[in-house]
Formats: sequence, C-alpha cells, structure tokens
Amino acid sequence: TSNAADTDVQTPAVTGASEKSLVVYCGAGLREPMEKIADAFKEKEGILIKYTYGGSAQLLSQIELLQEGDVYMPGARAYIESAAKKGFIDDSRDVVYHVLAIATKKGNPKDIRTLKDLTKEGVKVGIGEPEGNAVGKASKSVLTKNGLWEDIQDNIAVRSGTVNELLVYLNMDQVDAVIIWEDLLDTEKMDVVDIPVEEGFVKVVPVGKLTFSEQPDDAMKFVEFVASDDGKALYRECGFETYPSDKYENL
Amino acid sequence: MNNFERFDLVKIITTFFVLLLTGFIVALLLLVVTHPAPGAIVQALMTEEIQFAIYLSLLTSITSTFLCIIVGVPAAYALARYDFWGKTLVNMIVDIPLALPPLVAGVGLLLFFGTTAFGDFLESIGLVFVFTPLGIIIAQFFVNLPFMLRIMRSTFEGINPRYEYVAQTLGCTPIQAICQVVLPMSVNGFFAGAVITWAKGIGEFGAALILAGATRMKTETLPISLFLNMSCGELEMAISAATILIAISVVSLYIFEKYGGSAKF
Amino acid sequence: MNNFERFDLVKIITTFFVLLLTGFIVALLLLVVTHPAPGAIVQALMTEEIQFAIYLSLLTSITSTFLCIIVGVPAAYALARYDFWGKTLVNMIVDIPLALPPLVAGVGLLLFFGTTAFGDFLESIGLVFVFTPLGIIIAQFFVNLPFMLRIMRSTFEGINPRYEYVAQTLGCTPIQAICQVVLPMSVNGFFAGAVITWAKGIGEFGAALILAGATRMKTETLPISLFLNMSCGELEMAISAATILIAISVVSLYIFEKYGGSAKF
Amino acid sequence: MIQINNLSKDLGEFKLRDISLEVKEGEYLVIIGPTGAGKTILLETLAGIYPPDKGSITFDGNDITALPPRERNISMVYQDFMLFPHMNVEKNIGFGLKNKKASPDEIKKRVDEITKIFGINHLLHRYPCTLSGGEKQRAAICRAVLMDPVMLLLDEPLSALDSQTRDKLRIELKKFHGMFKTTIIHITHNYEEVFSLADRVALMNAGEILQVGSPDDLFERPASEFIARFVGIENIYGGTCVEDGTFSVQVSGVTIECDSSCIHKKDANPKLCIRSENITISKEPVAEKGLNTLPCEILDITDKGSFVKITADVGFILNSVMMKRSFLSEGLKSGDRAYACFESGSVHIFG
Amino acid sequence: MIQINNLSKDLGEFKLRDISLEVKEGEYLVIIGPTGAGKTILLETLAGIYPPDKGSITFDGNDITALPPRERNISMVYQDFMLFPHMNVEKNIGFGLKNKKASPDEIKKRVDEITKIFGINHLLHRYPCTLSGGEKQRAAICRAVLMDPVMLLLDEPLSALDSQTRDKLRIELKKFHGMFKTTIIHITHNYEEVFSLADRVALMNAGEILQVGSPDDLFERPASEFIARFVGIENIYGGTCVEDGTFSVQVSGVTIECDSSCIHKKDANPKLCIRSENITISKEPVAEKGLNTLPCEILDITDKGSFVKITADVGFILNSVMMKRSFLSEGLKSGDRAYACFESGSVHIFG
Ligand SMILES: Nc1ncnc2c1ncn2[C@@H]1O[C@H](COP(=O)(O)OP(=O)(O)OP(=O)(O)O)[C@@H](O)[C@H]1O
Ligand SMILES: Nc1ncnc2c1ncn2[C@@H]1O[C@H](COP(=O)(O)OP(=O)(O)OP(=O)(O)O)[C@@H](O)[C@H]1O
Ligand code: MOO
Ligand SMILES: [Mg+2]
Ligand SMILES: [Mg+2]
Repeated sequence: TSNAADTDVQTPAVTGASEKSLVVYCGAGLREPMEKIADAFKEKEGILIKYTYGGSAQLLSQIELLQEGDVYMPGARAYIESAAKKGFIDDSRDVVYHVLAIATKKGNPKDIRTLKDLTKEGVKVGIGEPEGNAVGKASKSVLTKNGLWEDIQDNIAVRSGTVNELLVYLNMDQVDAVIIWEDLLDTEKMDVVDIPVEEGFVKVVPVGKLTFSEQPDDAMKFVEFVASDDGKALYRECGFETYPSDKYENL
Repeated sequence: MNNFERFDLVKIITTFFVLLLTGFIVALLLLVVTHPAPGAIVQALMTEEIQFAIYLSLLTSITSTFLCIIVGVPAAYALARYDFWGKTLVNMIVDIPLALPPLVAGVGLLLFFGTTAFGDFLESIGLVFVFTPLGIIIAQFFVNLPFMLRIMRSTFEGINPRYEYVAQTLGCTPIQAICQVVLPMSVNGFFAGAVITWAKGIGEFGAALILAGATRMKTETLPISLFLNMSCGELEMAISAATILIAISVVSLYIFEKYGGSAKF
Repeated sequence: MNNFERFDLVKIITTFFVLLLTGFIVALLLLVVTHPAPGAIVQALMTEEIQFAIYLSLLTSITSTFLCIIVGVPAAYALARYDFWGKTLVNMIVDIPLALPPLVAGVGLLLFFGTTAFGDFLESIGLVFVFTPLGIIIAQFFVNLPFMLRIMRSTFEGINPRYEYVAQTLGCTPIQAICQVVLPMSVNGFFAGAVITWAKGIGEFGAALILAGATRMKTETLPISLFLNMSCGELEMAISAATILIAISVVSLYIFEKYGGSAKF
Repeated sequence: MIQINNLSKDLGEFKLRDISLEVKEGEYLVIIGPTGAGKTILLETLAGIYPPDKGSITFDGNDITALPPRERNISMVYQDFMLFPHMNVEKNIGFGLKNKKASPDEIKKRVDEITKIFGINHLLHRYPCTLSGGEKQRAAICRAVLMDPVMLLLDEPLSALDSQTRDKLRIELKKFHGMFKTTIIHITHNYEEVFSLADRVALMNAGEILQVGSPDDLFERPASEFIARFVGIENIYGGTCVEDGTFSVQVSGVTIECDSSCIHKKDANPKLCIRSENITISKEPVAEKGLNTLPCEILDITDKGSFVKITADVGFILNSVMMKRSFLSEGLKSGDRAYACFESGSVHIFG
Repeated sequence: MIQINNLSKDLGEFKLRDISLEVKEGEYLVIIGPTGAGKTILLETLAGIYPPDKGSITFDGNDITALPPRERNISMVYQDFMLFPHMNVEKNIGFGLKNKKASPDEIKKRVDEITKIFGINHLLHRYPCTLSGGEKQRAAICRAVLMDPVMLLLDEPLSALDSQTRDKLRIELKKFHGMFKTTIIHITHNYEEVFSLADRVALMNAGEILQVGSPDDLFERPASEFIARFVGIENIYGGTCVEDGTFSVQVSGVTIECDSSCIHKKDANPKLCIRSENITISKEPVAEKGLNTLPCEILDITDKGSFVKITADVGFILNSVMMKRSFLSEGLKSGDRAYACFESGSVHIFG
C-alpha cells in the first residue's frame, strides 16, 4: 500500500561519541546496495554509517539548511555538480549507472511496449517527482527528449517522492506502469519494458564528500570504499552496471 | 499582608506560565510571517503554483466541511437524542479519528479505496480517491469529522427536547420541529463546528499525503505545497504557504472561540 | 400510528448515519490491522528499527506529555481562576496550536530554534532541537499543549474556588489548598488530558518531520517510521507501525472517554 | 370531555401504570405529587409525545390515542417556558398558526388580540432572552392558547417565577380560565395554586394516580397515610376503638371524638390524622359540643414569623399551628399546662 | 468580640461599602438581604479570603485585618457543603487538625467526639457523594467546629435541604449554639431561621448594611420602605397628620390610631406600614381601647390552604392574613361588608 510523496529527511547532528560514525545522505533508490556497503565498511573500518534516504534534490536542500554531515550520494551527477557549485562538495567519485526502464504490472495487461505507449489513453503512469529526485528528473528528460512530456501529463497518476514508492504503487495496483531505475526491478512481481539506449537516458551516480565533514579522513575513506572494486562488486550483486562501462561508454 | 502576598505568589507563578506560553506562540508565528523578504510573499502569491494550492485547498476543505456537516449533523443528533444498544461503544468509535495519527488514517483510507472490492466499484463508477483531489477531500472528511460531530453532539445535548415537543404540539411534524426549532437554535455550535472543521481541513497533511500523494499542481494543497517546497529547497515558497495557513488558522480560531469557544470538541 | 412512524423515520435516518460512520471507521481499522500476513507484524516487531521507533516514540511522547503537564497545569489554573487584562486574547493565543497545521508549527519551531539568537544560545548550552529527538519532543509539546490546557482549564473552572477558601480557613496556605484539594479533585480531567496529550504526541508527524527530520534510527518515531518505510517500499514494516499506532490510539481514546469524555478540549 | 382509560407506558427506568382519569369540559384539574412521580410524562403522553403501550385516550368519545401531537389540538406550557430563543415574541406566539398555514394578516390580528388580553402587546418585537420571567410565561401561555386548544396542559407554569409575579400570574390564570372555560390540566408543587385554581386535584406517585377529588378532600380527608404526609399533615396516629359503633377512638389511651361519619367496630385499629391548623391551644378549656378539649403540656414553641408552631403533649404528641398574634395573646410558654382544642369534624380516619 | 469598622472592598462589578458591625461573643447574628447584596462576600472578607481595601476587623481588640485565613481561626460552612469529594467523612472532618499537625490519635479522638454529638459517627468511612443532604451538612459543620473557631460563619447552611431536614437541622443548630456558645454569623433567606435562631438580624443590600436589630425590630419596625417590602409587609401607605402631637395619621382620609410613640407634627407626611398578619377581619365591630376598627368591603379572598388572604377596602386597600378556620367561622365572603381590626401598636411609622 502506499504512497508518500517526497521523502523528507533531514539529518543527524552526529551523536555517539563512543563509536565513530558517518552521516550519509543517500538517494532512496540506492538503498539496497548501500545497506550492504555500510555493513562491509563497518566490518572493515569499524565506522558506523548512518543513512538519510530521500529524493536527491530534497537531500540537497537539507544539506543546505543544516550545513552538516559527511557524504552525499544522490541519484545523478547533476546534483553533485550543483552541490559542488554551492561549495558543499570538495571531492567525488563516479560509481555506477542508473538506467531508466518501464515496469508494468505482471502480464503487462495494458500492452505497453514502448515509451510512447505510456501516452495511450487509460494508462495510469507513476513517475518520480521531477524536481525532487533523480528518477523523476531523468524521466522528464527522457520524455521531453522523445517529445512525449506534454502528451503523458494526463496519464500521470502520481509523482512520488522517491523511486521506491513507485514500486509500492505498482504492486498495489494503483498505477499501470512506472518509470524507475532498471536496478530496482523485481521480475517476479512485474514485467519490464526496456527503453532502448538511444531513446533512453543513462545517469552516472557519483558519491561526494561534504565540505562540512568533521571527520574528513573517514568520510573520504568511505567515498573511496564505495567507488572501490569491493564496493562496486556489491553494487553488481544488486543488479547495477558499474562505472565505467563499455555499454554506456559514449554517454 | 502575609496571606495576600502568598496568594499573589500562586497568581504570579501561574500567570507567568501563561505569558511565557503566549509569548512563545506569538514569537513563532511572527518569525514565520516576517521571515520572507518584503514582497516575496506577494511574489509567491502570484505564482501559478501557490494560486493552484490556494484554490485546491479552498475547494477540498469547503467540500469536506460540507460532507462533515451532511454526515455529522444527523449523526450528532442521533447520538444526542436516542439511546440504543451499544451507544457507548459507538460514541467511542466515532471519536477514534481524533486520536488516530493522520498518517494511519491515510493508510487505512488507501487500503479501503485502493484494495477492496468496494473501492474497485467506486472506481468503476468514476469515483477515484487514490492520488486525486477526491482523496484529499475524503482524507479531510475522515480526520476532521469528529470535530463537527462532537461539537454538534454537545450542542444538541444542550437543547432541551421539550422545544421539539412544544413545536410538535404547535403543528410541526418531527422533521419540521428539527428544522424550524432545533437547527436554528444550534446555529452557534454549528458555525463553530463548521469553522474549526474547515480550518483543520485546510491544514490536513498526513492523511492526504498518504492517500492523495504529493503531486505538484495536482494534489498540491497549501500544506502539501509547504512540504514540497521545503523538500526542494524553495524556502520562500514554503513560508508563503505557511503564512497563508497561519492567517487562515488565526482567523478561524477567532471565529471559533467567539461562537463556540465553550463547546466541547 | 402516523406520528410514531414519522418520528421513527427521523430516528432511523439519523441512526443510519451513525452506523454508516461507525462501520466505515471500523472497516478502515480492520483493513490496516489485518493487512500484513499473519506473523509479519511479530517479525516487524522484532526488527531493531521498529523497536527503536517504539522506544523513541515512548520516550518522546512521555517526555512531551510531562512537559505539557508542567506548563499546562499552572497555565490552565491561571486562566481558570484569575482575570487579567487581555485574558480573552491570551485564551485565544494559547489555543492557536490547535488550529495551526502541524507543518506550519514545524516551520515556526525550525525558524525559532534554527535561526534566532535564542536558538543559538540553547545550542551553545547543548540543547539542540533541530534534527534531534529533542526536536520531536518540543514539536509534540507545542502541537499538543492546547489539549492539556483546555481540558485542565475546563476542569479547574468546574471546581468551585470555595473549596480552596474552605481549605484555607482550615489551615492551608494557598499552595497547600491547591495541592491538597484542587489537584486531587481534578484527577479525572488530569488523567484524561494526559492520556489524550500522550496519544496525540505518539501520533505527531507534521511538526516533528519538519523540525526533527525523518532520519532512520535517529529521529524515527512510529509515524516517521511509517512514513520512511512507505518511501522505501517496505509496506509490511509501515503497516506494522500503523498497527501499533492504532492499538495505542484506541486504548488511549477508551481511557480518555472513560475519564474525561465530557471534558471540553 | 377527555377520558383516559388504563393508560400505561414503560420508559425503561420509569413506568406510567394504568392511569384512568376523566377531565370534564371546562374543568380545571390540578395534579400534585412528589418529584419523579411521572406528572410531566403523563402530560406529555396526553399531548402525544410518547405513544402509550396500553390504554386509550378519547376526546368527546373519539379515540385520539394514535394521533400525532400536531393533530390533537392539545397545547402545552412548560415550567421553563420553552419559548424559541431565535424568534421574537410575535413569531413565537404566531408559530402554531403559521404551521396551520394561516395568512400573515390573520396571524397578526390574532396575535394582537391575545397579547392584548395578557398585557404583553408591547413586547411583540422583543426576543425571549430580554423578557422577565413573568413576561416569558405570559408569552408561552399566549402561544399555547392561540391554537384554540381543546385542552391546555400546564407543567408547573408558575414555579420558575418569583413569589410576587407568581401571585399575579395565578390570578390572571384564574381570570383567563373564567373567561374562556378552556379545559386545563395544571401540575404544581405549590398548594396555594391548588386551592385557588383547582376544581379537582389528582395526586400521583410512582406512575400511579392515588386520589382524585376536591382540594379539601385531599388536604383534609386524604385517602392514605402517604397522601396525608404528602399534603403536610403532621398529626397522624394509630388508634383503637374500645366500643362498637361509637364516634370515638383512643390514641395512647386518650379518647378522641370523631365525626358522625366515623363509626367503627370494636377492636378496629384505624389510622387517623388531624391538621395542625385545625388545632388551637388555649389557656382555658373550651366546652362546646363536637369539640375535643384535651389537657396538655406545651413542649416547644417555634416562632415562624407570623405563625407559631406549638408542640404539645396530650398523652401523645400533637402539633398545632396558630397565628402568632392569637397565640401570644394567650400568654403561654414552653412547659405550661394548657388545652388543645379541635372539632370532631377535623379528625379524619383512613385505611 | 468581633468588631468590623468601615470595611470596604471593591471587586470590580461589586463593592462592599463601609460596613461596620459588632458581634458579641457567643452571639448568634443572622444576615438577610436580597441576592447579590454581598452577604457571602462579607463573610468571605471576614474569613480572610479577600483583603479589604479599607477598614479593619478586630477580634477582642487585636487587629486581624491582615492575617491570612489559616491564622484567623474563623471557620466557614457554605450552602453547598464544600466537602472535599476525594476524602471520606473522617478525613474531611479531620482536615483542619491535620493541617495543624495534630497526631493521628488525637485527630481520631476529636473527630469521634464531634461526630457523636452530631450523630454522624456511623458515616466516618463514607464518601461525601454517598451522603444525604442533611448528613453532608452535619459533616460540614463538624469540620468547621472541630477547629474550635472563635467565630463560625454559616452561608445559607440550610438552603439546599428539603424542608423536613431543614427543620431538624435548624433545631440541632440551635442546640449546638446553646451548648457551645460559639459566636455565629448565619446568612439566610428563610425567615423561620431568623425567628428561631437569631439574637440579632442584620439586613444588607447593595454592599451596605441597612438595619441591625432584633428579629421583631426588623419585621415589625423596619427602618425604611425598602426593608418593609423586603420583610414581606404588604400594607404600606403614605399618611398625613392633621393635628399636632396626636397619635393618629390619616391615610386616604381614614384616620388610624398609632402607638403612643408615634407623635407627629401637623402636616408631616409619614410613611406607615401594617403587617397583614396583624389585621383581623370580623363581621362585627370590636370596640376596644387601642384597637383600630375600620368598616370595610371585602374585595377578594384567596384560599392558601391553611390560611386565607383577604383583600379589603377601608377607603384604601388593606391586606389581611388569617387562619382559614377562624375566617371561615365568620362566614364572610367576597363583597360583604365587615370590619378590619388592628391594634394601634401594629401601625409602624418610618421615614
Ligand atoms: N424520556 C424518558 N425516558 C425514561 N425515563 C424518563 C424520561 N423522562 C423522564 N423520565 C423519568 O421518569 C420519571 C418521572 O419523570 P417526570 O418528569 O414525569 O416526573 P415529575 O412527576 O414531572 O417530576 P417533577 O415534579 O420533578 O417535575 C423520572 O424518574 C424521570 O427520570
Ligand atoms: N470574586 C468576585 N469578584 C467580583 N464580583 C463578585 C465576586 N464574587 C461575587 N461577586 C459579585 O458580587 C455580588 C455579591 O455577591 P454575593 O455572593 O456576596 O451575594 P449574596 O448576597 O451572597 O447573594 P446570594 O443571596 O445570592 O448568595 C454579586 O453580584 C456577585 O456577582
Ligand atoms: O534515488 Mo532517487 O533520488 O529516489 O531517484
Ligand atoms: Mg415535571
Ligand atoms: Mg451568597
């Protein structure tokens, strides 16, 4: 069940002096692999990772409001860039790719084969909030690029706060199709319609160290770890394409 | 003067708490209202988004207040006038939304309209509640009905049924007696109830968020707008929405206290 | 039998509304409670996250209720017993949080503690409210204080000050008269007020979301947990939180109606 | 004529039991009884508010048991006036006619007429909350009377008024009844109203009617000890008859002469009562036929302002009430020996 | 002795004005007056609840004006009992001693003693809500009395009781006062309480004390027309004196003999009053010295149960109240010509 638009989320004013910990703002769509990475990192360095999940833009406004925390990992490079421009990020690494795909109900009852089919009458589509999270922004770009943005408006049932909520809506039968990250697909519960690379829109997901970090060394250690082969391996386990990849070389 | 000094001590201490509290509340409100640069609110008010939010807020809250009246007034009458088996329990159940966190109410509504056969039926006749302004209306209705209900119940309880008896001996049917005598007599309670229901409706967030989602320019009421703009870092816009909401609450509360401050709710 | 049939018609119609409403509310609650697979709730209860949320919810709501009592009881006494200049206005101002959308209260609190010199001062002595559990407590306190205040005010108003006079002629100081006579006499109202304040505190979402944020395992109370788990697609976990919240509200409301159902609030 | 036959109504905690009562056209019937006796409920059942479970109400032979209130043409006035607070006096009084779809002109004319009779013509545009108690009560009576009811039900119509206004309105009510001869049933707790208004009185208790009769019947000749106590008789005794067929009873060994109507069998144990007001205490014995003159000791004298209450021992305890003036002129005080005198006709024997 | 000197208190909407009053030790003073007169506020000011703005209160010469209530040793009992509902009777009564840090044993002993005197010893473990009105009132009095107060303030202590209990408790109060000789100030609206309890009566209106005196002073010899009306005198007239130094006045041309104390100057226009109870109506004229016997026409007779009120025209309207029995024995009816008789001593002239 459910919906909930925009995860808000704010952050930690780091606690637990007894135990070293880092505060990481993380795009909600990256939750699964990042939990694994946190476990691995804890094991390796003994540093606890505290995540604040949310839509990428929303996390950015929290960072701006709070001026604290250690690491920011949004769903796309554009956010890191605008954060860097505001002086919040002083170092970053590219980690994986986010690839858009369409997910439909099991059996694809509305017979959706292409992006254009999403504009067919009577198809209820869920997308991410274009100004709140990476998946929404990417969806909007793809649809605009293919000249479908205007046509799809009437079919958009909901714009969610995070990419994960779209899965809930799809599972709850409240929408017919959603545009989400390929890596989140669970083929047992839904059908996938790939968006051809040339129509599509692939985002590079970076991780950056925040300038306010009071443990810059530890923060940098974490950034390095995420971008390391060990980190990327954990991402691959969860179905991500890691950076760099030949597949998306020309993008 | 021992005694009177001591007595004053109680007065001074307790009055101090009152003033502290009053100061705190006033400070908060002023902080919000004065935060945007002068003119920024006017600018925000001119944006299509805030205008849409105002429009949608008014539309949904007025409709949901109307629904609360339609359902709440007869129900309150029954609860005030009749005894029936299980009345205590019913009285408690209809008050539940008062204690229920709005988010939970939202989840319940989502399950009710999204997953049940009844919800499907409503959808088939075109009444879609999930992710629609209709959902906002029903969320406001559900969460705020107890206000209308409790106020009207205590208003009706305060009206001697003998007014109705007299009206009946003077030629009224029971329904006429209600319309011509009881309802006009409860106009203050009714007004107070409607105003507070409306004000709470305009401010409703949790249940609407879950049931109707926070989709910009679609289910974006003022509180949702505040939330969306907060999460996207548009502080000026958020605070503009907050300012409008403050104005609405203060005025509504004033009217409420004037007409029914003593009503139980 | 014309008359009595017609009279019954009013009864039937209005009672129908009551039952419709009761059915709707019960259906919603049952839908939520029965939604998770059997055992899933127990499983969810075993997770560290839900346990943390329960712990934090209890901690914050009990603390904020305690604060509401400390501030609300003396303030209610002053409002019930003394006349002072501007009392009507003060009475209205202290009720404002009742009509104010919690999100707006959250914004106000955020500005108050985050941007003012006073907030900075508090921070310098270690009282950080923004994005901390302390913020949840203050949010719950601010939003729910009017409940405690209104209930206690009407309770105190219902106690003839002559009880205090008599106690004073029998050897009490004014403060002793309050402690030995007035407070024990208001125990029901007090209990009802504390319970409803606590229940509303546990369910508080909007103001806490803005002031304290929704940080997993840090400011994650039950409603925030519900919200976070919804955003992360963990429906079972979300509904488990909802189920716990339902249980808490229903029990609290029961206690409230039993001890103070007739109190104004 | 209104006839109530075996009327019963079960309201859960309270039951009307088998009420039978006849009210003649133009009669002024007063109902008295302790609180909670069901007086108000009886009136409301007559008005048609509660459908009876059993029994019937007929008006001039027509069964009206099942008619709704608005078709009965019975009007009711409550103690607390029940004027509609959102209507001015004129609208309140015209309310019934308006429901009968009378034309505004006619309503105006009739309201004018009736309010002139009751002297509240100048109040037509005022709202009930601005009226004094007496004015409210007059308006309520006008409103009820304007319907030309076949019966007017008054539920403690004067109780909420201060004593001066009460006196004035009681006189007006009497006048009004004299003028229009409306059948009236009037509930009261005030005995003055009984004596000055009632053609007959009915006494109710616990949902039953215990006695119906003239005011003197109830107050001087109550049918039972309960009624005697209720109407304020303090001197109630158990007696014995020592001889067959005499007009006398013994109470604690003291012989009391009764009225000729009180013949008793030997060894019967009748209960008897004497109103305190019918007993005089005097210094000297008064020998007169038909007068009991019992020597007594004065135990206590309570000054009640205009009256005194004297408690005396004549072998048993006897209470007497006298005008302070008359008693003081006797110059008696507590502990003195004196004589208690009362007529044989004042001794009432029941059950 | 308690002395109240020029006590004033401004409470916003209400003012106590310049109250001076002396209460002797052991005296029973009753205060009467219309609602809102400030009677309760006066008692509360004596008890120390409101600090006065002006004036002083001295007890046996010691100024206690500034003492807090708990140090005055003045106890108060209110009409609505004010028993603490969360304590049982024993705790309620012992409350004052407990505040004085008496030992539990002593409290128990003293509570036992006092409750035995008032006959509520068997109720010690009950809670106030389970008591009858009379029992509550007794408990409240015990609680006040247990403090051995130098003065006991009773604010309508019997008003909330039914008439039987009221009578019983009034007698108990009298007995109690006889036993302990506590100084008592007692507020009431009930004239019986005045006559049976008061050593002296004070009448208050609008924050002022208008008259202080014996009950007969106030009821027979009121100091002003306002007081006369308040104590229920209906016959109040303006008269004129035709001759200097006589004991007579003319009212509407009819000459009335007054008491020897009422000498007036010619052309003075005194107001006079006569209590209805002091006037008898009889068929035959009664010629007696010091008795006014005025021929009259009977206008109206109101049956009040035991008494009748007769309105007669003697040239002006005169009301008389008589025992029903005595009046009926005269066989008079409305419209008859008769004689109104009253003693010259019953004519009171004021102003
Ligand atoms: N609608 C009702 N349903 C059930 N019981 C009722 C109802 N109305 C009144 N009663 C009860 O019936 C009893 C009789 O009430 P009623 O008002 O007729 O007494 P009453 O004789 O008029 O007394 P009073 O002299 O105090 O007016 C009371 O015990 C009352 O509580
Ligand atoms: N604390 C107060 N502050 C201001 N005015 C008060 C206060 N208490 C009472 N009053 C007003 O003072 C006036 C006198 O009140 P008080 O209770 O003394 O009258 P009372 O003579 O005892 O009347 P009653 O016979 O009805 O008891 C009333 O008009 C009342 O409204
Ligand atoms: O990871 Mo996102 O920012 O919810 O698409
Ligand atoms: Mg009644
Ligand atoms: Mg008083």
